[in-house]
Amino acid sequence: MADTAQVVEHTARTLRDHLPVLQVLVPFVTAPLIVLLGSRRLAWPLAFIASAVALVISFIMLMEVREGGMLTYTMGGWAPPLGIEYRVDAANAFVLLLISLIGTVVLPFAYASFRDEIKSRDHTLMYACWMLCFTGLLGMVATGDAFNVFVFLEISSLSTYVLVAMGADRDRRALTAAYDYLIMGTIGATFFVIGLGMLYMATGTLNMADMADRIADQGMNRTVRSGFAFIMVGMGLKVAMFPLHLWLPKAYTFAPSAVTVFLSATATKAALYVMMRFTFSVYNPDFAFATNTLEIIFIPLAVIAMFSASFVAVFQTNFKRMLAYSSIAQVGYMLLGVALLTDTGLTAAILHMFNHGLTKGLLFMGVGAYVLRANGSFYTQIAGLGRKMPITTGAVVIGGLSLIGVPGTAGFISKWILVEAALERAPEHAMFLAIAVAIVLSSLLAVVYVWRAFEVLYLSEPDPNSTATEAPLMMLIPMWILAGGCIWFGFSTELLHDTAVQAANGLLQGSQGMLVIPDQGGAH
Amino acid sequence: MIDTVTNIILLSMLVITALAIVRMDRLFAVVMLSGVFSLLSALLFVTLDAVDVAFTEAAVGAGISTVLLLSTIALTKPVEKRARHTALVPFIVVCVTGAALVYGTLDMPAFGDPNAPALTHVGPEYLARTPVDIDVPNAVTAILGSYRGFDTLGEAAVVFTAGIGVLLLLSGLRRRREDEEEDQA
Amino acid sequence: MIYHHLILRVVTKVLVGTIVLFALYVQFHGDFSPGGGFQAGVIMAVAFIIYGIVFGLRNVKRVFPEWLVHKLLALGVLIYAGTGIYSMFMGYDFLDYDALSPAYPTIGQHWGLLIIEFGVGVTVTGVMVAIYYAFAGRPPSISNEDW
Amino acid sequence: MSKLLDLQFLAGHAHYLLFIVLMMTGLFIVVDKTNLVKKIVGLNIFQVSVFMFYVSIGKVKGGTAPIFPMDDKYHVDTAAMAGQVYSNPLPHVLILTAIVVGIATTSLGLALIVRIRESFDTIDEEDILAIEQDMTREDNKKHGNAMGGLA
Repeated sequence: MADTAQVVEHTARTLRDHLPVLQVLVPFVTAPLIVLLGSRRLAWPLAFIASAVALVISFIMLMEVREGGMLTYTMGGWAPPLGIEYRVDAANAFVLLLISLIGTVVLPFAYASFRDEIKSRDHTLMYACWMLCFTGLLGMVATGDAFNVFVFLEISSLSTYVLVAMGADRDRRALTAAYDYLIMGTIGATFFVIGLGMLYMATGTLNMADMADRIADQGMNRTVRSGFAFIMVGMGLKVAMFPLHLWLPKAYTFAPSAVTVFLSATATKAALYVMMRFTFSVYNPDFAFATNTLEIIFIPLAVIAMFSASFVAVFQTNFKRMLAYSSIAQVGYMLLGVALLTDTGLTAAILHMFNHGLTKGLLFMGVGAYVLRANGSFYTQIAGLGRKMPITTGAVVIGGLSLIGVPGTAGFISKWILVEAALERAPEHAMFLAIAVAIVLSSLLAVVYVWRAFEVLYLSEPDPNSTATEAPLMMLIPMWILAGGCIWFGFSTELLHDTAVQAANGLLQGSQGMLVIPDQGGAH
Repeated sequence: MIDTVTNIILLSMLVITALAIVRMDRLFAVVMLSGVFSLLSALLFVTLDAVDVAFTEAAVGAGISTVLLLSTIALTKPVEKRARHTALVPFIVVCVTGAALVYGTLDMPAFGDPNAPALTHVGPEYLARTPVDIDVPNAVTAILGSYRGFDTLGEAAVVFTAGIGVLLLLSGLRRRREDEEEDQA
Repeated sequence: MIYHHLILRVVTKVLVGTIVLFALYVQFHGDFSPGGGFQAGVIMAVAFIIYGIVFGLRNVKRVFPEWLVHKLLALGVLIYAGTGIYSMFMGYDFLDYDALSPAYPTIGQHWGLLIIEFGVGVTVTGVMVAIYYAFAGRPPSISNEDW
Repeated sequence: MSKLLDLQFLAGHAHYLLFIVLMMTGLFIVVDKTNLVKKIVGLNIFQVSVFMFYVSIGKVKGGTAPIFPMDDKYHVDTAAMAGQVYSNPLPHVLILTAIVVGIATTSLGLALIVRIRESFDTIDEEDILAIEQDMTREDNKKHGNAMGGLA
């Protein structure tokens, strides 16, 4: 039937229309390009340019959706639910900005750090792998198609396993860390797929907006409920939600420094975003309320995580491992914000995601600088480095203060809003008052473990044989950019806070928020 | 009727194979049985009308992954050690997960029910539109390449990731000799 | 390595050609019957793997050198993504194959499917062969008798 | 739960229940067995069982594989399609992607095992755990006592 020419109406797309897909496509194409060229000298510049372009695109998109708009893009021109669709609203744009910001800022640091930690013949493949991880994280956040999330989740996971395993040049335990992560990550991803299967069975579609629409009146359907449980457990493994966090400390401790920086600041956040998207947009908030899963299960788990992980962190002798445990505690704060199921709680969770990304990225960079100069991150090895590496340690101090949540830093803002969110619900039940107190108390534990690090850095006697000098400029600049961010966002709260409120509103509208009719362009 | 009987027989054979793998401690036998498992599942895919999937599963499960498992055993050890721990915790984990799955089946449409949501919403639309939009006989290829082409691009990227991952872990990137000289200079 | 297995050597020589032919059939006939780039790539890789198992790693690397394998596995993904980028430059959505033949969309779709399946086939062949080379290049820890 | 005793329900859902048995067997191998290679085999069984579950979603009673008849010009013969019931091809596509992801994971896992064997000289999880505990103890002796804490 194609023997005669068909008259097809078609409006040409412009560069601006292509922004959502370019966000993912630019880093995506860079990875095979690096391998095809195979040149060690070109690998880093290519990766850096692609990341910077992605950063610019994510910033433009955030500006476009800040006022509550939504960008959609149909892959292959097929209108959803037939084809795959990208949907960018305030929530994803915010997470996309975080990922591409960290990805770009960390790359100069990675250049200096890889030269020290990774065999030089592996550098080309290392950057390719890095770009794939970056692409996977961006892809799973930008997409509006449930199965597409799985595909990009796997791109980022597989490359993460490899990146973690490359720490084996320094410590062979990186290999087992990567293997454990691979097993747990794959179980998580398979659980996610089972959950999707159940959703598909009940709705017959894979497009998130369409799913949300068709699921709205099926709250009592047991297949849908069971699917929810599997999706939560699957993503919970990736987020390192409390009892499912076992892979995290080892993976973060033994991965190459730059990889730890990147993962701690982005990977768990992207998974947390997917969790929120499914909880609130695909299943609507009413469903979450009705089944009470979030309140009954998430809140206790989050509180336990806040205390137990902080407590373990206090007794660590390795700065890097201490920070890894602190990450589990911080994920607890974010999950708590989500589980409060209010506007303010969700705002706090989203803000904390961003602020913690900056803070932990900065702190792990400090660790990387110490590893470069003192050849390790045990407290005995970094003792007294505050005087030998004053500029590095200055940035680490800012990061530490932000981690505790001292006023004037970014960490303070999000924790404050989280306490506010808990207090808002206090009239309902005394439990929420206790939660607010718990947030403050667990922050005191953060004071203890951060203080221990400061004490070691400034008050201990340095090793007399130590030849440590200030870190190279390639490391200092990224560190101070993030340190500047930690302070700037501690004072100027409008931009971030407004966007986070917008994102939380969009998410809490549930399926309603997803029902904006997309501009159906293309030929079909 | 004959379909159901075939399916039940295949499924029981699959269950027997899986249980044999649990019990077996010679890894060579385990790998062979896992190949058998893949072949049986490929047969099941044929009875479920998924010929493309059956083809792939036979090529991947019984072919490539068996080759890889065997090469791994050749590089490691052929016999499994007896575990020293009790199987209680794993057993509980599996039971809880299984119970959640069984709970989910309670509201599932019956197997092959033509009124199931999955068979009435998007699926038929693909079948109706493929001859018009794409005009290829194999609807699976049409969806794979065009309607959901972006997923397949992601799939290619996953394979690519695995490739460079294995290279990083085991061998490193090889280049033509003149390139290598240029790189060292 | 295994120089005395005469029958294996003769049969393999006959088989390899057939396997490659079958792989090409699966690759380019994927629109009409089961199969496509991924399956074809695996089958194509199997041809090289069999050759390597019987004639030794050194010989198969002379046929299909390692550097070429490593270029191919990246090239396939680029072919696929490149098709999509071409349609973007033509003013269509990413991966909209109508752009390949705007006047006859179904023909454009046909071309699109052929090209992207080819890209997938190239990547999969490259990756599978690269993985085989990587595993086979490691010194084994158990000898033939221990199996 | 009384539904599970209803014979008609059981007949319609027997497939799903058997898939669940298979999935759980695979998951049990992953969680219980300490041999690293066997864990990967278990993971494969787990995933393949999930694939079967997916594909069964698309099956229609009396349907055939979704490959259409062709006319002599190699176009789809829509006339010959009339009255024919086809199974839903979408789950097939998803599972094709998932199988590829599965083999990618398997190959990475096996590559890691080879490296682990080379640096720990064992592929048994409990042995590796023992070695790692020794390493941690050594770290503590070297770095921990000086700071008055334990790792």
